[in-house]
Amino acid sequence: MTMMTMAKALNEGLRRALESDRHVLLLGEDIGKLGGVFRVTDGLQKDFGEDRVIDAPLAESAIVGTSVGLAMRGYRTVVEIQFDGFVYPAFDQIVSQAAKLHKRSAGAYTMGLVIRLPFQGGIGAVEHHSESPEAYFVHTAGLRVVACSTPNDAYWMIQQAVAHDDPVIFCEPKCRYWDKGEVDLENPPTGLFDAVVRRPGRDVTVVAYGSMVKVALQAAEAAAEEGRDLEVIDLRGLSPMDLDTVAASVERTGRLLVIQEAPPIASVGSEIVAAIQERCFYSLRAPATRVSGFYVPYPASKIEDEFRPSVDRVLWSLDQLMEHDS
Amino acid sequence: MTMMTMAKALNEGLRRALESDRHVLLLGEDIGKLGGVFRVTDGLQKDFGEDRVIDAPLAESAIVGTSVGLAMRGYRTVVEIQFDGFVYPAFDQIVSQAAKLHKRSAGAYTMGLVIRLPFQGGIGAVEHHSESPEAYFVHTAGLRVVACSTPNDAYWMIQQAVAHDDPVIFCEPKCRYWDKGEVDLENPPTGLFDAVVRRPGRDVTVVAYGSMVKVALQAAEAAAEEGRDLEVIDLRGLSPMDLDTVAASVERTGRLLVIQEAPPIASVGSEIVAAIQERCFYSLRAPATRVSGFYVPYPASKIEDEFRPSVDRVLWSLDQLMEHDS
Amino acid sequence: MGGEELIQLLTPEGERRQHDDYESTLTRDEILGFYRDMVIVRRLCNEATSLQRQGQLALWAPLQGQEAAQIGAGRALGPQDFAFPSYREHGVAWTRGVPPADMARIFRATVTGGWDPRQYRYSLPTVVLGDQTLHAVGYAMGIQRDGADEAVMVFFGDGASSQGDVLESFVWAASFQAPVVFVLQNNQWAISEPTSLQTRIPLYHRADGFGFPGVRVDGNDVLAMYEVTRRALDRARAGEGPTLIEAFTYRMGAHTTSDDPTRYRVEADVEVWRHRDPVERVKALLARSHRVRSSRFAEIAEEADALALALREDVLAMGPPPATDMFDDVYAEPHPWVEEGRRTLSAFLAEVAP
Amino acid sequence: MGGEELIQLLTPEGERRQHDDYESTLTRDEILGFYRDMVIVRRLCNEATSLQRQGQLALWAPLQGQEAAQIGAGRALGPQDFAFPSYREHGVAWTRGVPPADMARIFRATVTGGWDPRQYRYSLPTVVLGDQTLHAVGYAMGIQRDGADEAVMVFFGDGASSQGDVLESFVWAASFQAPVVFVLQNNQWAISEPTSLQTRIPLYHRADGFGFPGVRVDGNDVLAMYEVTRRALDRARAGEGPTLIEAFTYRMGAHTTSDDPTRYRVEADVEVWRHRDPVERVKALLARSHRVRSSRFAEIAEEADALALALREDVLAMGPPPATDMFDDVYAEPHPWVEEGRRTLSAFLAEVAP
Ligand SMILES: Cc1ncc(C[n+]2csc(CCOP(=O)(O)OP(=O)(O)O)c2C)c(N)n1
Ligand SMILES: Cc1ncc(C[n+]2csc(CCOP(=O)(O)OP(=O)(O)O)c2C)c(N)n1
Ligand SMILES: [Mg+2]
Ligand SMILES: [Mg+2]
Repeated sequence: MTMMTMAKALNEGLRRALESDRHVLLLGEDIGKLGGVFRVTDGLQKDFGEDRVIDAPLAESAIVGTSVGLAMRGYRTVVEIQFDGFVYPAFDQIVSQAAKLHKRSAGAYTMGLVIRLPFQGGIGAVEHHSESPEAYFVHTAGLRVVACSTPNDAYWMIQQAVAHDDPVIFCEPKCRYWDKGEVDLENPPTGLFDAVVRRPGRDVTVVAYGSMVKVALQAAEAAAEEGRDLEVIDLRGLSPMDLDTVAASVERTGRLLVIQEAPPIASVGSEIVAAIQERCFYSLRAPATRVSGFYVPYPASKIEDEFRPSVDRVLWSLDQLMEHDS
Repeated sequence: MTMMTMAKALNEGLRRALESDRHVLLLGEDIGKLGGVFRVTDGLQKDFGEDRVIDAPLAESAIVGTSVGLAMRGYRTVVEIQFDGFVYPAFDQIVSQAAKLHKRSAGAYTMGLVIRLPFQGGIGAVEHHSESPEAYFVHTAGLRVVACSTPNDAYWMIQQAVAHDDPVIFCEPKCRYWDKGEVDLENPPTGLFDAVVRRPGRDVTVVAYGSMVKVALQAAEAAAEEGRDLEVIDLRGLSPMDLDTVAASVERTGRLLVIQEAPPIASVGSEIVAAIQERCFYSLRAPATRVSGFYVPYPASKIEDEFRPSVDRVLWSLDQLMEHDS
Repeated sequence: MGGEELIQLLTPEGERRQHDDYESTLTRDEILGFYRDMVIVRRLCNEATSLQRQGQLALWAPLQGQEAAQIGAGRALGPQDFAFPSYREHGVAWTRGVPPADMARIFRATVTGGWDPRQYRYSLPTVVLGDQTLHAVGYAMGIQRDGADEAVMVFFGDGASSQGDVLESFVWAASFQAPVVFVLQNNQWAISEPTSLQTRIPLYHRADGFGFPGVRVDGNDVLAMYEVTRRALDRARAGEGPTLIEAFTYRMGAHTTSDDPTRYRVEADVEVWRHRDPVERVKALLARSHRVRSSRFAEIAEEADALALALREDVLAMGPPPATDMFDDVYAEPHPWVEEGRRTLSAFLAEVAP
Repeated sequence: MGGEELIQLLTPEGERRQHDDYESTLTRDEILGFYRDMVIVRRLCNEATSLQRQGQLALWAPLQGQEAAQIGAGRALGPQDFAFPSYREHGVAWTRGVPPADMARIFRATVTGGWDPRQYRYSLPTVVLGDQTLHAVGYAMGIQRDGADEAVMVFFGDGASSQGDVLESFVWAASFQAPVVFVLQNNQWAISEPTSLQTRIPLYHRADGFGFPGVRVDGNDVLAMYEVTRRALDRARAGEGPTLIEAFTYRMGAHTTSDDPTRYRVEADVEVWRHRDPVERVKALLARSHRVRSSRFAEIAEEADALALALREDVLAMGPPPATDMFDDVYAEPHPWVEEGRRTLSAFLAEVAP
């Protein structure tokens, strides 16, 4: 067990991935000497060379497109998209190529490719630096999507993602890069897509991922003081989602609250709610509920705290949820 | 009242839009002499000139990006994306620019811009010609999204979309281009985003849009023979959605079935189900249900009939829905 | 036609022509082999077009007029090289050994691919214009990292040349000096749009602005195509970086079987290009300078007919895949949502449509 | 530095220099005006940087070193023209009359824009690299359709020059002969990446491959920048199409206040460029050839200080907007999901956080 920040844990995980397989490459803007704007790749170019840790010309479509070509050649490229809002120029290469080439080639091409996406807000940044684009990718069959929330998960999930033969959109909650936590360097916590119950509870099932796991846990603590016992599930896998774990919890609690930063409409939260009301229809004692960002472009960051679900807003929504009793 | 195909109705609607405002432009690949691959713009370049009906160099990002620039100058450009699967190269310009510039400019820029998207499958085409990308755009705040399903709607909705001051993603079910229907050239049917009850019924609320409206109506007819009375709602507006109409129906029927071609996960259907179970929790007698395409890339079209919800599959799902009775 | 800069080694009349930088050293048999290739791919293409007319294919993209561009470039590839097509490169596919039936599969709409790219070192048709150019550069970067003596060739059209991805691929190829040869078949049309809409100057000049050489070749001259692409592949393998080759040619037929070119171009223009036919000029050369007898030409025509017949039989025999095929190979490892779909569709088919 | 082709009318030492094609006809007062502009924008920029250091701005992107490129180009614009910045063009914003406080707003993170682009005929900062180049071309196409005597100028960086959107904008500007002037500020860096990663040849050559002129100007020479951009704007307005101007300059500071350039470049390189300072050379010219007295320079410095102080006061006075501001202007017409959000947040704020 070692204490480290999530940024450092990712760095160490990438280092192990680079060590374990010469076909692992890193590709992205400013990931070399600078070590990435979040320093996640700090020191890796120095140690593994410019041929393996590659500073990319500024073109996201090309970053993903060449990674697809490298995957066809048997390489496993870990792409760093500098910020969430800059992934869209690569959208076509992601959804029409990376997501479909395994199928198109009847399994001949293996898309070993990880797209690291520092996502979500909370760092007081300017526009395009705080987005939550995960729903676009979750909607897209052929991709896998995960979100880490702790240093230990970050360390292990990035290695699992690199080893995975499908293209993985790897979402990193950038506001948690500097949070420290224990990392177990010996044993992985669980499978890449497994949900984890971060806090068991009886009254309400709270599902969150990425940045919102911490908010959910804080809300659970506050709620406990009021005598409400929340079960907090860290979803981790967004495609696939470990809905068995969620459903099992909801069958016990009868209530579901999903927390996400993304706008609510046609979101990951919509899916969880829709799926759970199908699976747990007779167990739900109140409508399954989302606490989300709003249906507006991510706002100027001076008011982002009101856009992102806060502990208070979660508790406020919880009150409304508890008023139902069917 | 005049009988015409949906393609012709769109053509006539665009003609009226071009006539009514010199700032209306058409921009797209092969829309000039060829009249577009579906002939929707047939004859319009001849009548309005090459400066207003503009054949575009083959670059979708530029098609949308220059339209954004034209909007800044006060033009209203109707973009034709040749097929759904070719909209992705323009994704960045759509979600980071068209969707956000009104907000970014505090209302100074008006994004008069319509992106016509021949969408959904059913025409036996090769890959990338049959996609249902609407969820990506519905998830994106700042855009509006609609889908027409009849020639009359096509004729009116395209004009309403052009006159609208927000960017509109205009989804046209390509398998219905050649279906004929009555068009009322005098009076618009209703507002651009209003849902329309295409068939009233008591037992189940069926929500569909685009190509699936016809499937829903056919299923309703078949179900009627078995004594089941389906209410069929043509959603039309996808952002915003007229959920009041849907909710009012579900409160009466107690059952909801949403039909869409898109993959089910984090889809428009997910949203409808999630929203309706929140709004109609106490009225629902069975889980709100989706009948969708599958979570796979759109398949080779020889088997697309099994991918797309068919009348039979809708009826089969309906049977399962009716088995519930809470 | 094509301007001063056009590299030509064989005139439309079938006369050999000198060029300062390029010389054809091909033997009679090699040229005859190219001729055979061109006759065969044209014949196969005609068969596929008629199969489409008869409702046996959903679509077909004819290559007529572009046989020399494709055979010349395709034959220049070494077995170790890897090539990326767009969707009209049936001629290149032929040179890589892809069975004609497999070329037709995607157009029969029973699959979205058609063959195993690893087997032929030849990738799958790419329908989204230009996307494959980035794959080619990435693949070439892999070659560099493997230290392998290989090169990549990638095909795209005059229309596709306007796509951001193609232009980014030029940036990357130049920056990384990737061993890639860009073959731009300028067939003068992008569906209904003439090349003049994409550019006001010859397209091979694009390369200048990115810092690597561009050349314009008579795309209807298989000798020139072969020499120029071969030289560019050698350069690439030698670590000298990318080359852009504009094959100046003409799309003699419709864009695809869905297209109606009478709406946007006049027959007279097409007629001009009939006199530049890529197959006829080689035939003239072979007959006149290499004394190939007409019986040999007849044999080749028969061989082509036989292949066409085999293609027809193969296509007719191609049944639709089982519907549940859509769930296979979506992912390399199982995915619950895919499996859920498989279960749903299987149950539905078992219960309702058996 | 910059190569043979570099257009320079004023040496780093402040000497006028002859050029075959360009000549500066600026008066003493005009040059003094440019000097004043440069001193002011540099002073404002320093103030903004220190405001950021003090936590009053979320971020700042300093323009140090690029004053001449921005003032020369900005002052060449006519009032009827329209310009599109990237995110570092505070100098251009100044020439368009944008109040300094409004420039700072986006960096205070109270808005995502900052001013009314119609008022200044100057668009808003665009953070996504290169996106604005397509807007510029579209706007220019609108000018053509209006038959207006106007032109468009658009700014982007050496890094952004690799983006597909920028390259597509070249295709379109050329095809439609759009009245647009592309100003590429090559400041040698894209955050930590040197220009050599984006290209192996001078970037102004990019234009050649698209069929319009490209020139490289000493971006630290305000006289040359002014003349070259003015000529290009004239060309554009006269219907002669686009021009690419590469302003060869240097980013003297960090990429932004979040950046640490010591990780990727050595101080010695920066030092070289200090001797090419764009402001000092004009000062030398004015002092030596136009006999501007030091008291006049002092006045300008004082004026700049006063403006900086005003900026500071304005910034400190900028409160956060009400949270419900996020729901305003998302759409031009009301949207129920936006209004639902407004109701939710308002209710929450009223009940929980009053
Ligand atoms: C991104 C994208 N946009 C549009 C299309 C539709 N489309 C298919 S082929 C074609 C014309 C391509 O012309 P060109 O590149 O010259 O190739 P050619 O067909 O002439 O071989 C178009 C517009 C597409 N396939 N991909
Ligand atoms: C599409 C996109 N990708 C990445 C970024 C992150 N980013 C912001 S500035 C920058 C460097 C840009 O360099 P350059 O174009 O030379 O402009 P400069 O900052 O030097 O003025 C990068 C990579 C972005 N803003 N947009
Ligand atoms: Mg072509
Ligand atoms: Mg730069």
